[in-house]
Amino acid sequence: MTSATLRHSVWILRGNPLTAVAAAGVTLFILLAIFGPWIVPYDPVVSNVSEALQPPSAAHLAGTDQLGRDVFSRLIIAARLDLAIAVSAVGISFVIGAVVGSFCGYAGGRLDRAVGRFVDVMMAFPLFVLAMAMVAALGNRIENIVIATAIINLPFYIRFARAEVNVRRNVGWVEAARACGESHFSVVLRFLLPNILPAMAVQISLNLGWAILNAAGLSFIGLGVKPPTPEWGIMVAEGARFISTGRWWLVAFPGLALMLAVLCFNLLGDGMRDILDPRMRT
Amino acid sequence: QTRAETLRYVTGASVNTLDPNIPGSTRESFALSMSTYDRLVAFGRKQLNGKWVFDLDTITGELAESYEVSPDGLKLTFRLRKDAKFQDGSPVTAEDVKWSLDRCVTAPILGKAQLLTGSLTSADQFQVIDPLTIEVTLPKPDKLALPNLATVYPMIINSKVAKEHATADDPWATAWLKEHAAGSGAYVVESFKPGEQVILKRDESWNRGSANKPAFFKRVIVQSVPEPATRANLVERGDADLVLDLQASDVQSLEGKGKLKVISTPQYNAITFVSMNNQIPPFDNVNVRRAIAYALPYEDMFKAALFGRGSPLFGASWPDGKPANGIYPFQQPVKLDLDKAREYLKAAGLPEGFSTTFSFNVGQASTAEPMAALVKESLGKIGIKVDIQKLPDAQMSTQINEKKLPFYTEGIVAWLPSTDYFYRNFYTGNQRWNYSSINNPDLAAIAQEARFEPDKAKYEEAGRKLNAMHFDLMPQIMLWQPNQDAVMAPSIEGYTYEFHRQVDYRDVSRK
Amino acid sequence: MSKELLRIDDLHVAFSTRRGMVEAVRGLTLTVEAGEMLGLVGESGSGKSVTGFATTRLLDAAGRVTGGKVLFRGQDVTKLRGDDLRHLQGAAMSMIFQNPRAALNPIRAIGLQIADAILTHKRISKDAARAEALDLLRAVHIRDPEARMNAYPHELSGGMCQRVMIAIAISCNPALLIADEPTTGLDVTTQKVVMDLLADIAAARGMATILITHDLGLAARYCRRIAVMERGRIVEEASARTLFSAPKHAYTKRLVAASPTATSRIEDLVTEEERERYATVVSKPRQEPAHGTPPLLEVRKLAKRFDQGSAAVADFSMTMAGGESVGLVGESGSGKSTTSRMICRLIDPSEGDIVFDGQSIGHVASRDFHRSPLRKDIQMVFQDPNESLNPRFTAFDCIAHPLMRLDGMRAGDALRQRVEECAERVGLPLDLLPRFPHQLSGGQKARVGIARAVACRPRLLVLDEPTAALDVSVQAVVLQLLDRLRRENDIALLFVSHDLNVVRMLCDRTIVLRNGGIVEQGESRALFDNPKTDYTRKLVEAIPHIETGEVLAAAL
Amino acid sequence: MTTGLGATMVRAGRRLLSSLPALFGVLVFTFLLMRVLPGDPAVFFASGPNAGKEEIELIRKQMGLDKSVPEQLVFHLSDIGHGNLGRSMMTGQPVLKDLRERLPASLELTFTALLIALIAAVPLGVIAALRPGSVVDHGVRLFCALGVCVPTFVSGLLLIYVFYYLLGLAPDPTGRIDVFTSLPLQRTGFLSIDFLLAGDFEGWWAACKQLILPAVSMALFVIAPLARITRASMLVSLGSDFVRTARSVGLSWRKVVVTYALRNAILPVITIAGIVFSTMLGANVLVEKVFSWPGVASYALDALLSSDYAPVQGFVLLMASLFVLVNLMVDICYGIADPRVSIE
Ligand SMILES: Nc1ncnc2c1ncn2[C@@H]1O[C@H](COP(=O)(O)OP(=O)(O)OP(=O)(O)O)[C@@H](O)[C@H]1O
Ligand SMILES: Nc1ncnc2c1ncn2[C@@H]1O[C@H](COP(=O)(O)OP(=O)(O)OP(=O)(O)O)[C@@H](O)[C@H]1O
Ligand SMILES: [Mg+2]
Ligand SMILES: [Mg+2]
Repeated sequence: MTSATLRHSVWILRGNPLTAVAAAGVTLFILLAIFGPWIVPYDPVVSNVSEALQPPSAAHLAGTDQLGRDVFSRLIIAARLDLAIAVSAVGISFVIGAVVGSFCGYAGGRLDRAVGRFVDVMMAFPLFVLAMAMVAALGNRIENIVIATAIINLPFYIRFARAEVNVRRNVGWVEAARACGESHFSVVLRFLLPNILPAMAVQISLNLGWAILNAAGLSFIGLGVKPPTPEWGIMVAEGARFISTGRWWLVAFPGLALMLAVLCFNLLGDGMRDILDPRMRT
Repeated sequence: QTRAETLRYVTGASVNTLDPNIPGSTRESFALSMSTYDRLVAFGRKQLNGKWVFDLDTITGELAESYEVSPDGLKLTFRLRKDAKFQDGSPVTAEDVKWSLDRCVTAPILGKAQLLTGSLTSADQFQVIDPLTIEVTLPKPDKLALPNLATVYPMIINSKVAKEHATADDPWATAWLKEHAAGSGAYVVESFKPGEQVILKRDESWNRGSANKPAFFKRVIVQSVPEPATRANLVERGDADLVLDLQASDVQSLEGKGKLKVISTPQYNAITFVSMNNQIPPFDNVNVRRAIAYALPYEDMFKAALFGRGSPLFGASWPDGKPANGIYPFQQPVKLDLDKAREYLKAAGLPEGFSTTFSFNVGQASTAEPMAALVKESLGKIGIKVDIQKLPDAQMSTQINEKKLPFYTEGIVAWLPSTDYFYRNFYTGNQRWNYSSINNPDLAAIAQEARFEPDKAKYEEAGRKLNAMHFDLMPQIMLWQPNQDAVMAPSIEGYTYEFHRQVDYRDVSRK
Repeated sequence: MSKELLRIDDLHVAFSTRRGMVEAVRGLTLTVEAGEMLGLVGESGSGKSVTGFATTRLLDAAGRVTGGKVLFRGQDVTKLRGDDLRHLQGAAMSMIFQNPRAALNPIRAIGLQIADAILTHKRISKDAARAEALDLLRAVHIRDPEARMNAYPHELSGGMCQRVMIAIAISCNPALLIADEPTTGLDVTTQKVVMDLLADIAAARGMATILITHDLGLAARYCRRIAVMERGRIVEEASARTLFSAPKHAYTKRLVAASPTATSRIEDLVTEEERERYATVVSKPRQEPAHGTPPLLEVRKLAKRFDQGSAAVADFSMTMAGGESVGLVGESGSGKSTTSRMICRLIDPSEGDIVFDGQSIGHVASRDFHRSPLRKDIQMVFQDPNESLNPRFTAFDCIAHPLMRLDGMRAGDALRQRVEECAERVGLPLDLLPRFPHQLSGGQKARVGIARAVACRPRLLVLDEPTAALDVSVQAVVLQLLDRLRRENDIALLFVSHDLNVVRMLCDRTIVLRNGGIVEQGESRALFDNPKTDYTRKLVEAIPHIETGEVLAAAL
Repeated sequence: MTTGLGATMVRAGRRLLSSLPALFGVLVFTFLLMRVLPGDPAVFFASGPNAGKEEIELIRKQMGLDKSVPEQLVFHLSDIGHGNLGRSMMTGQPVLKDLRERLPASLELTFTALLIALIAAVPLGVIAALRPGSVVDHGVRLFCALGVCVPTFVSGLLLIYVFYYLLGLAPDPTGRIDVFTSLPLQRTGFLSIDFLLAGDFEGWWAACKQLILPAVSMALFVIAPLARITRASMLVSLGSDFVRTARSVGLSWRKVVVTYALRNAILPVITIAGIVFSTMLGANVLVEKVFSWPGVASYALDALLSSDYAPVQGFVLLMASLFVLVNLMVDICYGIADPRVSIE
């Protein structure tokens, strides 16, 4: 079973080189996230003001920032946090959204409509008002940024899961499962959810990138991750201040890292859909 | 009128009211009111290190043709100009002046608290002698009384017009004046979009300027451009004439290019500091405060946050161990010295260090964030673990007011920068501006006494004493006075650093 | 008379898949004469549709003609490009597709869709095209055609959609019409009407028609010549009569045998060679239940009302003894599925009671019924085999699932044995067990569904049209399987279908439903031979039978 | 046809009614949220030099903060019932007036951005779907990813840097219109339309020029989801039976792709576009800031940072109402575009 999955994945990757590249990219990011601290040339938080704002050179591949910290090292260290933010924010909203959405879609009726209304309320709520409130009420910790982002994404997952489950709830195999003695609860969790996963993979992959961008946006309005923690979004936001003075490396490199990450996630998401979908297996 | 006759001034915040007395009014509104309204008197100007700055000690007449201070210092008599007219054409009378000053000290507006610092507290103090003369009586001679009348708040309003719009609930027409100007100033408000822009038109009959002429620019556009980098671009491309509040890095680069005129004036009435709450452990221990004073990487902070643009208040050498003079703010003999810091920590009984949070205001992020990172890094070396906290404006001010922040950076400004004023307002009492929450009866007593000290030498001596105490107690750590960087088209002349830290449009002209 | 219109010569069509190229058609040769109606039959996946697509140049991007020629009026269709191709499509030959509703653009008024087709091939004004479209609607006997011009497909019934489809296909008077299973989605009564219409139009306009179907009865009724396809080749081609009376190829034999007739019995549905084995099973006498044993299932005044609207099922009562088989028939929407789902306790009845083996289960909420010990005694086989298997479960998982849930078995050898036993019982090759549903054919899926349902030895098996989507040869296998299960394991069968031939063969008794109520019931053969109501009679009459006798004779 | 439209209208009306509780929820939730925020607006606004306890108390009274929270809520709700959204401390203006002045700016920007995004995304999605798995398809995917990999404010700053600062092609990014241009009579509030109505083409062009950069930087961000959904639904409809029917009768390529496939594929795109529109409207604060655009979002952000309750409450209410309206519009569009909808 697992070896079949593996073989299948390899097949998908071979048929779609872009997915393979993306998979390699994501692997690289994960490796960086794990081993980053051992491979960086400089300590990412130690300042050296006399070397501030140096353009890229052999010593500092991506230049230095306002405090003379090595941008390259910061980029690498940031991978861990950014992946964590992205994965946890999307993870939370996906898990909650998929479960709530599936149950609503399956149950239908009044509960479903009530949740639908509630989701409308959430969708109507501007992100930054919410993020601000969260951060203000609970402090600007990474968890809060993650939660705020997760809450914002939640409605999409709920809607999506709801719609997907709704079309499947009376399908033969669902009733068959119930005839086999599954309760409603396990029908949703063990039968319907896994089946809507491939379709959700795409949404997830898009959101992974957005989660990081959200963090960047929040830090632009001053609600981001605490300094001096390196984080791509914040580095971009801070670097943006130096665009007009020609210190392009401060925004270009973090932007590039962000872009590659988003790109890899997106491409991989498309691939994941194919890998997860048993229909694509032969 | 042509583009050359128009001044386009871009700024980060925006004018939000036409009456600066309204709570919440911005610095931009202050500046605006300076040219839409006249006051009885105005500050003169002087050169400081080759830059023009306002002069607290020279008070010149504005609406007052002349003024007299009685020998006992208890009576100020102002004689109004005969030709002064409000923008609706009616003459400015002593009645208007009295109404305006009365409003300032009685209405629930910002002027009240300010004028208090000049012993101006009640409407009884203002007396109309004749249509062109008004007399102000003081309970005590107060050297800040006269300067207070030159500040933003006691502007002279056309009382007839204002009264027409007063209501029973609002006898001082605050609501109406928020959106309408009824003054005698150099400029008339042509259009006002709160939060966006204000367009001013020159009042041709106004002649209170430097050379009895109307203001130079026929039109002034004050526009809000929140993004500092964009402001820099605008002035560099010649689309804006004058910009303040740029990022230090942008100013540095614009200065480097040499195409524009950059006038950097240290804000000599402003200070940036790191404050510690003297009531919250472990900062209630003076040795902890001292340890921190020696553990801050001043030079790096100055360079990274301000690009060296300002005048430092650290690193003085006091050969005799005493302050050089009695002026506040002053340079203190503190510098980065981790060994000394460790010693102090040991003396405080905390050789292993401790943990705390360092807060700053989101609005100040561009300078405060690098600072905070450096503070964290440096204090980490002596075992103090610092958690950095970024707070939105309102929360920061609330927490400061409630005295809940242990360790943070802030900046202060005083319109009327005299030593006793600073010490009284920023180092005494259980009030908001006492950032460090220091409670030292001696210091308070000396400062209070100095307030009414007429003798210059004695005053100086009191100042020295206070400064020495400041260094000894180290309630908070003064870092620097940031520069006010005004970047302008090369053709702009006459820029003066004003007490309200904005441009007075009447000052500037085009070559 | 014998003017050759289309000649397909050694056609090869291949699809590129991840397993490399897959040949769907391998050396097919066929000719069609002008004005004739040719039947193309064969089991599912034999390449009938692909042949049609290759002829009309509608293959997917993945498919390619790898060899052979398709000569239409002497011109090789496979080599046409651009305008020539467009001129061919629609104007010279056109195609009618299987699912009429899906084949029409859902958001375009049907009048416009017909006009679109006309306008592509004729330089006439829009109004003229509309007028012509209206004529076509009349020609396909759509009632009130003026009003229907502005209707959307969803506002029409399946049969009407199929007529519109026919109208589009004939809009430019093509010389050749390929009808790919034109009636599969329709119910029996409509099926006949549509086919008659198609035949009339083809005759009136002199169009040659290829009728693709896997229903031999249908082909026999309308076509003189029938070609039988198996795995990408024509294996036999003959007149209908010859084909039925003397099938030569083994596959054809099987096909002919499996097609039920008015008189066929289940044991007849296999070829002679296989019949022996089955006969022994059938010959075993069935134990009559002792007199006085309570019925296995008793349904009393069952009713179901959905959120809004009238009752889907009303006042439905029946009893069933153990090992008995009861058929439930009726037109589409008559409440067959609803009834069976209520009996299976998958939905709650609005009224009435269900008593199983003496216990009332009608009042146990379906939400809680999964905990009932009777759960394993009532199992169901679902309508559409394609939808009844979890796409993420292998065949093994599917069959193992009830065993683990209801029999409390754990993964291991014992389970494996049981699953394999079940698979064998339903005739499912064991090497298919690790496959996912999409890797199985319809018949295989149906067998997995049955294996799952019988895995934990239920006493009542409810089957909701288990063979509707299967072709006859597979259907025969499934029917025999069910019959055997009933005889061997004494399982009671509630068999839902609208195919009366099948019901007649399999069921002892039949209940006829209409609009949720019982119209008629009784012993199967008696009921069909002698229907008491018009409704039943109409149902019976609409069944296409292979009537090798008079119809063909009349046609000849 | 008329019955279809009528049914759509009835459905729309019902939908409008059913979203009222949601709006009410938003109202109460925002209100409570604002009270939970630790910032005390009175302290913030009393921050003039020397503002003391008295001033703070005074402002608190002015803002009605001296009352208990439930009382405040009741007042707040009754105010809103009377169409009074309170007064902003920050601008000193009634919130309703502020929002009314700023909303057209935001709407104009968002509409333009959405338009640009759709114009770019739909063709991209279509060409990607026409050749799935090809180089073109991957190229489109790459392009879309480029759009979502940079935060809007960074792309905004870059656009300004390049088009205004370096090339001088764009006008100065200081709001909706050059300060030296005189404004047309306000009719719709959309400058580009008002100028046209006033017949002032120079002004119209000036307004459009101001609009392009911010709209583009917003659009870049949403091209990806729109293009993806277009591609996906286009794939579905290209593979559907009715397209095959269309091809079988020899309809022209254009007719097949545009009239048959795209018209069907566009339906989910409409839904997504509606969602995108409302999120953009609420989330374009960054772009508004960067381009000094006097819109509602930046207004609300400033208010939020200074704990100015009334504007934030007003803003959220506005957003929620707009969201409802947009959904309604989408529904109506859907009902018109898809005849199947009106029957259920
Ligand atoms: N797009 C495709 N890609 C790969 N294989 C295909 C494709 N389309 C058809 N096939 C294969 O071609 C073969 C013939 O299919 P075709 O649809 O012609 O069968 P059919 O005879 O019409 O069956 P049915 O009665 O089920 O419609 C099958 O094995 C099928 O799997
Ligand atoms: N979940 C449901 N909600 C509302 N109405 C339903 C539902 N399920 C079935 N119905 C209605 O109940 C009636 C009977 O439906 P049912 O599915 O039992 O018919 P059927 O005889 O099985 O038809 P078919 O032969 O097409 O399968 C139909 O009119 C159908 O529209
Ligand atoms: Mg077929
Ligand atoms: Mg059914």
